Amino acid sequence: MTIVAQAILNGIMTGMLIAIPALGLTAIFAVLRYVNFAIGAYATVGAFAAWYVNTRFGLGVFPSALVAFVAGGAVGLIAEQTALARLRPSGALAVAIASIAVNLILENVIRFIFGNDLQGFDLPIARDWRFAGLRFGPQQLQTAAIAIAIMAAVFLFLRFARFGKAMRAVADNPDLGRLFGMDPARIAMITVVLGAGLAGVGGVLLGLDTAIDPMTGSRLLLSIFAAAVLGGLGSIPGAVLGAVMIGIGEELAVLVLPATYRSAVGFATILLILSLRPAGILGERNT
Amino acid sequence: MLSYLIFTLTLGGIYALLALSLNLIWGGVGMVNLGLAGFFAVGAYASALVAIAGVPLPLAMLLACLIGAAAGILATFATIRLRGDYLAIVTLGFAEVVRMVALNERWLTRGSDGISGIPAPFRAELGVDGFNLFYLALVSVIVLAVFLTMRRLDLSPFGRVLKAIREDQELATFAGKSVTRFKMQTFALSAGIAGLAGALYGHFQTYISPDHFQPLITIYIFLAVTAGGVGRPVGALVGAYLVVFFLEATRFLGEIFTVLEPGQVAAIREILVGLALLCVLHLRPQGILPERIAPAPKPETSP
Amino acid sequence: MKSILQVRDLRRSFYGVKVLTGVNLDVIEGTITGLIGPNGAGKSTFFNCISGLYMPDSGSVMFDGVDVTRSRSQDRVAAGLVRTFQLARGFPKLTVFQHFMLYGQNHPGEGLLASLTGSAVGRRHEEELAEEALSTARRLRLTHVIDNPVTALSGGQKKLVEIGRALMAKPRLILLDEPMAGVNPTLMAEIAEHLKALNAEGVTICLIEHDMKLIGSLCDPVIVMAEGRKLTEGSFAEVVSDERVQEAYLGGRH
Amino acid sequence: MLKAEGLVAGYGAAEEILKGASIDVEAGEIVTIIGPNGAGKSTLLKAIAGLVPLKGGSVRMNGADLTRQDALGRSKAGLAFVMQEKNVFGAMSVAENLDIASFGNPSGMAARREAVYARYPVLADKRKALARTLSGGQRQLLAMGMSLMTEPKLLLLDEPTAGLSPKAAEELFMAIIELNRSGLPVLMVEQHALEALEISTRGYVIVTGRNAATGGGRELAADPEVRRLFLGG
Amino acid sequence: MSSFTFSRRGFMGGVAGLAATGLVPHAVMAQDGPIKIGALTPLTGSGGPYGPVMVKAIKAVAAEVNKAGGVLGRQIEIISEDDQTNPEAGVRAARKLVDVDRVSAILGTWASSVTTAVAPICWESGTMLATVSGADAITALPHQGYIIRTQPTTILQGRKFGEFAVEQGVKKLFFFSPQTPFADSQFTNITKAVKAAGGETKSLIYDDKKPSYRSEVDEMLAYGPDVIVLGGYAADTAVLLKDIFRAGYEGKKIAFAYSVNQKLIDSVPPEVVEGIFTIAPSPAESSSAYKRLVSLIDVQNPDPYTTQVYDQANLVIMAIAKAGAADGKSIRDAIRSVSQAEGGTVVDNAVDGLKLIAEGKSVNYQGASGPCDFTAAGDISDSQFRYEQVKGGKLKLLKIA
Repeated sequence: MTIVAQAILNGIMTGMLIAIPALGLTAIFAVLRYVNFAIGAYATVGAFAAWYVNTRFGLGVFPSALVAFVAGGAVGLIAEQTALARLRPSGALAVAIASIAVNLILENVIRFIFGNDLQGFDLPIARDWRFAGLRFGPQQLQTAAIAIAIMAAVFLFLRFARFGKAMRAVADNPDLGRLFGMDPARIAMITVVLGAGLAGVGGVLLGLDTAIDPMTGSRLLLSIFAAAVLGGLGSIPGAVLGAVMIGIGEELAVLVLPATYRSAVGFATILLILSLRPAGILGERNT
Repeated sequence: MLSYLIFTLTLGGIYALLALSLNLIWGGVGMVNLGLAGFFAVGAYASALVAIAGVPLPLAMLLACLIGAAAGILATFATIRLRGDYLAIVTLGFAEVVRMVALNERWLTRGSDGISGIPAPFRAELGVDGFNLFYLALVSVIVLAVFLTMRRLDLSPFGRVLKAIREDQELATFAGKSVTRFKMQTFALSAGIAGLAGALYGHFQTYISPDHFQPLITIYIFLAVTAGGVGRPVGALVGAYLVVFFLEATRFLGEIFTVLEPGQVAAIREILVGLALLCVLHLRPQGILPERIAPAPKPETSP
Repeated sequence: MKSILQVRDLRRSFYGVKVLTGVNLDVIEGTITGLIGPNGAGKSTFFNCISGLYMPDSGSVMFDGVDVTRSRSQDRVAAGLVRTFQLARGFPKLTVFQHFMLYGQNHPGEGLLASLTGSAVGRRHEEELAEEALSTARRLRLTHVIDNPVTALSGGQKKLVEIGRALMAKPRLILLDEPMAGVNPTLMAEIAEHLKALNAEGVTICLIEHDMKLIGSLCDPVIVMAEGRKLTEGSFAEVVSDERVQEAYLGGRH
Repeated sequence: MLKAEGLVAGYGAAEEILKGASIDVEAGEIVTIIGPNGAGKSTLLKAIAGLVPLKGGSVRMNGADLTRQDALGRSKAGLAFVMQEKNVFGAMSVAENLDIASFGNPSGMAARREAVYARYPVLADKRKALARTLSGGQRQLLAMGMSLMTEPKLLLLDEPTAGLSPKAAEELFMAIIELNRSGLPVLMVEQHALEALEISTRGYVIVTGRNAATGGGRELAADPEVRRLFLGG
Repeated sequence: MSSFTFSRRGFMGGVAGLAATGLVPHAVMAQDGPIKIGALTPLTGSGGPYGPVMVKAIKAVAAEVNKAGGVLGRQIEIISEDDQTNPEAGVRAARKLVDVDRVSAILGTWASSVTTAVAPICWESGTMLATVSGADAITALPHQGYIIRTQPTTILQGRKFGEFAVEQGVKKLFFFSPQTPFADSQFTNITKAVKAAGGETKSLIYDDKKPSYRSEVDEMLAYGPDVIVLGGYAADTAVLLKDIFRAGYEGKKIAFAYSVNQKLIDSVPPEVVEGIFTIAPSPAESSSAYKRLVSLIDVQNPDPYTTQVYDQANLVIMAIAKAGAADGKSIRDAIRSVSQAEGGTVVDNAVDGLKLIAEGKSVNYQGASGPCDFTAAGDISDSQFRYEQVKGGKLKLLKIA
């Protein structure tokens, strides 16, 4: 029983790590209606930016994460404006394919600048706490707390803030938004900054837990997608739910299956859920 | 240099088969298959394993086609209800699972060691150079045959239904078309072609391993089809050869950037691949040879 | 007075909202039956259930004596039950000609193998179908735009293409969903003539329409739906004088 | 108050749809534009609202030149456009729709929202409902209510009764008249030409992108030539 | 072999038209221009952390030799290609190196799959292939002597890991590894050594792309080992080590020196790696070659792959001098006479070796990665190992044995 409880706990922790970039992916999808494969590279950019200011200027976790948000957002915005935005009339697929190219380019720009070596944050590491036979990582708790705070902030922003509501409105109907004084191009830009920035923060949280290299984000791309799709692309709470479910599913699977098939379990989970609910758990349905 | 050219052309032919496969499923019914590398792998492993077990090569390649097609049918079953963007992600996952199985089921695939010593047709008889030339001819003939078949299909009533499904699948059912059947047949055929490409690749290289089938190859094929023109077989064909030549040409850039570290030159090469894809999408969104829709026949009696 | 479509106690809900609350109606072979009713009466959902886009929760649909309640859309089309859509929908990149060709039913050349081998039967059928498509285009006066993609057509032409491709399916019963929406009176009259001619050739027509003039001049009988079921049925004159119909649908001025 | 002259506009490289149409609206009027399909009626309305770029002509409102303003600028100048379809945010509640409609002008939002509820109590009852669950007529009311949130000086309606049953259409016409009586001029394009002209002070007939006829609403509705051409007898 | 050469010539003659278009100038120039050697390493992909330094080491050797006058009076040109840690790309790159550049040797292939894919091209074209890949199967290929491997076989490595664990007093050993071509064989050989000493073992193969391995670590804790062996590469090992630390594991850890290298040590908090033992093949004494390499490329604690390619470059260059010819076949035939000549003068670099060879003396190269003596199959015949331990963020040498 304890083993299962521990696995679920571990799953939630792992899920929190992919929830933030999944949130970014789903936010961009909600407004711009395309699947952004570059989200992996945005996460890597954020991680490297934060690492740079952390190791170079000794900034702590929170200011570093802020830098990551800005860096991820800025790179996302530049990529959107130079490479992706003009393709929107050609359809979501063209933009998605272009974002694969952007991912490849950004990953290699990082490689060009920083090389392939592993880089680690200059932050202390703590042993886990034990409670009722279960293991909790203070760092993971901190990560989870940051993740939950970000999710709540995003949720409240979209629900109550003027710009947040405008984002939802433009996601729903850009032409109508324009009539009421919303500039869809500007809203799209804000969304991209938010989404790519979140991916950047996700990259930092990941880097804190592990170590970073140019492929940090790309390696997790499939998990991020799985989470967002499972929850229903475009649904903010869905992304978080999907991430946690994938996390728990994978950790539980390790108990019964060879650990090498972990990713396959995530994949099987999304196939199963999608065959029952083709639009994901909290996805919008058209009919 | 000449044998390099022969090699590059042979590889271009194998890429062309993959591009034709992708074009059929993507340009045909509009399903985005990001798992191309997976079907490529299935064909390569199937043919290699049965050939090593003693099955004659033509039969082994045929089997690779069939097993690839079966994998395609399986994939369609699993994904038939999915929206386009979900399908893309699920097929991406499919390729990863194929790679994982190839990596971990050592009893079948020899795991990460890969399978070496795959029989190559007439290699002993022809010698290395003779074989390479023969194989180029073999691959080219197969590419030509598949291309002609794809073109015929593109212009046939079947192709017309595919295009209709691509444009609006719900409406196609109200035109009386069994969308599921058409999708399944198309996916099977497409996966079969990818499987054939895999078989040809395995027997050409005589060695395959899970590392061969990384997602990057799928990106190359998307680049090929996008550059050539989605929805037109000749576009896919031309695009594939262009991509291979482009990939090889970027090698010689290293000689220009001598001041850079080797890792940086490698990074620049991959950046160039990405930029090429972006340029094609921006400058020729329809590709070099855009899709054409055949006109109605003109009867002499028409006014 | 044989009914070609027989609908019994058809029910369908969406997210707990009952849209069809037990539809019982018959479409008599050889008629042009009008289907009217207020917005939200369930007319479009009814069409969607009849044509197989949605499966009903319960009830039955008999087409020409055969139970098609659970059949797939494409099988209903092949049996001669064809529908159109409210907003003229089309396959954007396909030409008018290809739209027409596509609606040919039971085309032996459409199979994968037939297309690969170029079977003689398939080719012959294709040629015959092409003849038919051209003559349909002539009939609807669309010959000059036959190689245009449908996205390049005017709204009226799209409506004509929609009717033309339904014809190509050799229908026994056509379900027309607001064929006159957004159509000007001149074209409306033209479409009405086409519908009458079709009906004279033996095709049964069932149409949803808000334009009372058209309903009055074209349809007999007229079925009125309200709140997810049939409210009443009769000649145009009968239904417009019905108080319940005026209350639910027509309002004061009619 | 609105003076649109010699408007030329179209989409992309194709032939222009508007070839010099002109429209005036005076304070307190209901003006209806009718014409055959493809005449450019909706394009004309969109060109006035700034949703289609102008290649010629001018748009003036109360003397101010709006020709060079985009949709946003014209909406700030008091032009409110209600699209024919997709004119509400379906995935948001009625209340959110009204709030977001005052995006460009948020001060005093709550008071205006209450005013809309008072005018259309059916919206007040459904304030928490998602807009896509509304009936066709309610949705049109919401769309008009959203326009009111921008405190418009002129309401542009594109086929407001399209797809509505005769009863719902009639109710909507009543709502338009009521709105007009409260001082808001209305310019609309209508497929139900006869009914629309009957409630209009004036009407314009547009054919192939140009003015073909103009006159009082009932006068046009009675004109045998207009009736024969556009009203189906 | 001779018929092969003949057919190639006939073939080339048959397409003289093509040659006239300028496609094959290299072949004509080959005798006078520089001697070309290919470096085929992973510069991108999952081997990316290793390849760039390897190329640096190879180029450093060439530069050193060129400065001293080259070999056979010719300069050495290193042509670097990226195998993208992907055999498909590796084969394309090798084709270019062999067919276009006409290199006489390819050095540095890292991933076993890349090496296996590239090997047939090499032996068929008569190109020497020196690799650092670990899979046992590689030297079992029918390579006709064209392959040498500087990485000791996993049988040997596994045994060394096992024996070292026994020295540390192991009772229960837990083996963590991703799916590599040598994971199985390594675990088998560790188990053999541990069982002989009365201990027991357990293994877990993990997916190397995950952000956390908490449940895997739980499985390890449930087993309760006193020694953990880590079989992964740097990226996944860094993740795993952090999770092991957090879980409060206090026992001993042993890892490959190529995964727990200075880069990894610098990239994680010091307490995470403190006390880890690393094992790498090594020269008999605290080698002068190793020191030379460090000063040459200015990298502290270069990982084993770097030391190995450094040796490969030195060996190939000396073999060329020894054979008096720069083709692959000559290198193949001469390489053991510079790597392990009986009674030869011990040298630790090619510059010195070339001088001795010019004087007609026989040499025995002792490199930065070990004595570099090869069996007939191409494997390292005997290797000593370098045992280090992380102390205070630095690798401290414990012993060489």
